[in-house]
Amino acid sequence: MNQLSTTAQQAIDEFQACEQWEQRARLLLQRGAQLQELPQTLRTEDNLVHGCETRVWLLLDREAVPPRFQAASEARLLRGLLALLLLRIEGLDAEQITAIDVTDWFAQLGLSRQLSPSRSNGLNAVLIRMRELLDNL
Amino acid sequence: MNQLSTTAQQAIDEFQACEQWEQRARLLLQRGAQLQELPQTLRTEDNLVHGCETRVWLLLDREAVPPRFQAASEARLLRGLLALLLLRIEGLDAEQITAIDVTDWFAQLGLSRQLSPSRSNGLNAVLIRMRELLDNL
Amino acid sequence: MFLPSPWRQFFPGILAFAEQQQVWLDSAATAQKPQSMLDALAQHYQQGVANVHRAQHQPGERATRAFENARSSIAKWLQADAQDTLIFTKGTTEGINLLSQALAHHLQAGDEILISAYEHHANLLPWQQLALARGLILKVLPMDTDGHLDIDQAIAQLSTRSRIVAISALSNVVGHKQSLSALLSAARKIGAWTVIDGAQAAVHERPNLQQLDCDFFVCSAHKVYGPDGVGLLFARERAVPALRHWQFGGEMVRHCDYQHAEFLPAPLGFEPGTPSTANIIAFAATLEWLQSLDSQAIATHEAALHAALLQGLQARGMQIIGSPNCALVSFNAPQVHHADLALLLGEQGIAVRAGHHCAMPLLHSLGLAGALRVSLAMYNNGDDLQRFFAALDQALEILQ
Amino acid sequence: MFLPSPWRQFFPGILAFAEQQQVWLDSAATAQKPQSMLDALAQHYQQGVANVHRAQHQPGERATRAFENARSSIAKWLQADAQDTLIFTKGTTEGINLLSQALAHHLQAGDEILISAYEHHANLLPWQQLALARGLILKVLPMDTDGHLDIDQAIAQLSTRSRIVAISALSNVVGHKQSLSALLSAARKIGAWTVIDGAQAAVHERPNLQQLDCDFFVCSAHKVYGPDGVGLLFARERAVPALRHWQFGGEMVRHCDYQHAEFLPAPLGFEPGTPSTANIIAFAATLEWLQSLDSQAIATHEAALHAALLQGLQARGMQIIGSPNCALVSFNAPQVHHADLALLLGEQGIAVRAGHHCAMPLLHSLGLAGALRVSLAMYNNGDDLQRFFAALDQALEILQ
Ligand SMILES: Cc1ncc(COP(=O)(O)O)c(C=O)c1O
Ligand SMILES: Cc1ncc(COP(=O)(O)O)c(C=O)c1O
Repeated sequence: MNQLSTTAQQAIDEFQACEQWEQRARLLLQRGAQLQELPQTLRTEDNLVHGCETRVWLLLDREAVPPRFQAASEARLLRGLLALLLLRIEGLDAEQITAIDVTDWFAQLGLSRQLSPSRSNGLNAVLIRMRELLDNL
Repeated sequence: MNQLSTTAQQAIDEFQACEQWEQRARLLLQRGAQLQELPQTLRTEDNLVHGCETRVWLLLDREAVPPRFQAASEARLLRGLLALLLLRIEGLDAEQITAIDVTDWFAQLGLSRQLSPSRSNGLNAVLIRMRELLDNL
Repeated sequence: MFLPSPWRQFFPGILAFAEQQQVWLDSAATAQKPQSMLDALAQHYQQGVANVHRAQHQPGERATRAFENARSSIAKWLQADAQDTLIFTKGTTEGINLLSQALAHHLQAGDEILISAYEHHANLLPWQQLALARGLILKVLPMDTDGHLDIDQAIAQLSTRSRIVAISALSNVVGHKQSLSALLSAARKIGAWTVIDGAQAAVHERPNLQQLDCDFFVCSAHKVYGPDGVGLLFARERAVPALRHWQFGGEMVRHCDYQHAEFLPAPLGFEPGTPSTANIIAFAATLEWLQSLDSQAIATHEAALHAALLQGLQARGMQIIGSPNCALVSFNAPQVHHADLALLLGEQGIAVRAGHHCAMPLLHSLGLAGALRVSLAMYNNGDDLQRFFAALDQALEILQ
Repeated sequence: MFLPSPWRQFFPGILAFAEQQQVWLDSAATAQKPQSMLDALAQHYQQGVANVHRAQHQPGERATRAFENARSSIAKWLQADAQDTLIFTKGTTEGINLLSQALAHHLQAGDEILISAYEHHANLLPWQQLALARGLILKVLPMDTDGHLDIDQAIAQLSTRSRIVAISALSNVVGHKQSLSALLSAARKIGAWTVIDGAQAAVHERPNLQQLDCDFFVCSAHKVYGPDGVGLLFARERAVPALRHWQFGGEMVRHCDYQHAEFLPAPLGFEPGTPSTANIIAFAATLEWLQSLDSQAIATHEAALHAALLQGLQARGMQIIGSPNCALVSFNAPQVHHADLALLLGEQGIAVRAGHHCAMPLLHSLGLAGALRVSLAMYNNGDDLQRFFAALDQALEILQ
């Protein structure tokens, strides 16, 4: 387990302060809006994450050190979840990324339910794809 | 419904007098022993009744008036049941045979359970085959 | 919205959901079970089980009788003729796969299979894969502007090469009861086999297979308030001989040696292996219970719910798929991704379905990435709809 | 014969039979269910059902979690590797039919499939019919004088054309646990796929699929104290890619349009349609309960019952098929037709099986029209055997 970055800790504080789902939803939307746009040219079939009904694209910038992921989704709340995921792994190297406990991360944010085992929300599929991309580094 | 023949009525009296399954079983064995032997030459594939695990042969003598069935089985108790079935239809014409309530007949004998819906005991299959043979008369 | 359901009390699952503040509006996916189903299942297991069709012992005879009584009872529910055949399957999907395999030997390259544009994957993919394997032509019958099957166009598509016409009686996306009789008789006239996917329709109107002139009809127990893992394939007397044995094992053999075998005719010849006895018996019990209710009252109640649902969605400017007239409505909110809306409805305890509804090609042809679907059953009531609309308003407020 | 079963009390079916003076000695056909199974089933239905894998709502997530937990839990019971795959089926029969279809494209005319002489129809007919359709050779591996598979002979029969070796781990007629490891590794060496029919074996010894070096393993829940209508197909990691998709429908699609489709890999790609969720969850609960018991004590108890059964039959001069060492004994009384004996045992409330036991070719090759089979489970006790023997003596007295 690595230390949380300051921004990650801030996110936790922010989400934990929410008392209602509405506030959490609005925060998620805000986070999603801040996610860096992925240009249409990168929204390719190859970059599509299989296994989620909502389309999600995930790229690993292989040049960057430490590795840098980019992600996008058509759904705004999922975009928020992706932003939080990227926030958690920012600055970590491949090994560290593989080691982090994502379940715990979302639990701390009060978003455990979003790591659903079903395929509709692709967050689990995104995690699997991340590991694959890192394995092929 | 036709009147029961005297011999049929005797069978009912005999079986109804049984208080225990052993007595009924012994009576069945006796009845089976009295069933006319079917020569090996008639125990053909064609005369085999499909749908029972125990082999049963059934023939309709097309010349006889009224129609006359012959039956055989390797199992002795089933032979007894066949004998009782033939006893019930003895002397009846095709139409009368089709009209009789076989379930009721075996119920009166206290042998309802032997008309089982399963295929192991072929009595139900024998009935179906009888009707087929009569239909093709 | 005062639309109470007098039948709600019979569904423990619905009562449990209510305690958890969950509103079940996803019955088109799977329906909750009445207490009678649970009782039948428990009773069957508790009294001791036995295999059917084979045993000389009393438990075996009791099981066989119960099993075959269930078959007759379900056939009666279908209003089938005594000469027709009822084959038990795992569900609609297996029933259609069975047909696509058991009829395959009749088909030759260039022959046509016709389906509608709104078929569920279960009534698309088995035919599509058969077509790909055998060089057949899969014709997709178009919808009209209401999202209904265009019957005139459909009939015009029939040709002398048409061998199978396979259509849903009620689409799980559009929610529209199709009148199929003209198409069915046209198909029959040219000698094509007709297959009705009754997965969605069966629960909203008791099938009448003397009236519905198809060769085959399939549905799933779990969508008709019955247990999981059982379905049925009805085959009309005239069509049964067309079926070739498709799977092999115990219970379906007339005679065999190591190198050859002869099989029993349908239904047993198409039910290899130990059947799902307990579930089949519980399914029959479910349908018997269902028939003990006032079907007219249920239909009226469901229609009132459906009208209220449709009206509420229209009043809110939702984009509705087609012109649904039964059981369900699929829709999108303008400018809102269906997944966002579904997530916020989920947060509020509203169980509706979102996505492509196992009808990817349909959604794609409508230019949609997905849609939400609200589906109804006899246990739903006005409160359920009110809670749904409140949650919808709330979600839209957040998302807009 | 003092052999009490401490587990009898957990089986309501056995207790119900006892009240009706019925002795259940036909567990090889189907096993009675423990209360834990009934509870799991009832609880699942009562709390409200939902479809798995697809929904964004909480009931759907709960169902998905329970379903996939059941899969993991059953895989653990099988002692499978994390990389191996568990596919849910309707039962053993469907599992073997799946394999015979999903492997078919690898086979060419002249290739060989090997089975033993004692296979159940379920592990004979799918291969036989495939062989007939494709011009393959079905080799039947012989038994030795004890009615056991002759392993040396079996290995000698392997050739470079051998593609599939499919064998029961425990025959439902002979009741002998086969040691298969030598055959399995020889088959593997020449590149044949190995299939184990575990339908009878699984309930008497927990499978260990890390030790048993086969590619595929199948069994049925209903014979392992589980619910009706569920089975499993285990596929080892190395063998999974050999399987081609065999049935099509919802839940198994990656992407499709009207004319083409791409499918998910195993397991989901091999589980089209709505799964038998409730039954699968109840099956996992059954196995968890089973694992909470003292397996050594159960094995000892069953062995003691088996020894007493064998001894009693031998003492009465019964003609026993082979040298059974587990779970069941098949036999005939000299000069007595098995159907007569079965009928009189049935009259006395003894539930044993009589007939060909879905192994017609085996019985035929032994020159038998049929046989009786007494089979045991953990809930049987010395009393059951005593009642059986008393009834046997009585029946023989009448028949002799
Ligand atoms: C050895 C063996 N294989 C296969 C089967 C078939 O199992 P099921 O009928 O559950 O599919 C049985 C059950 O009778 C069996 O004993
Ligand atoms: C129209 C239609 N056909 C077929 C199916 C498949 O049914 P099952 O999954 O029970 O096999 C469904 C269910 O989703 C459906 O709605």
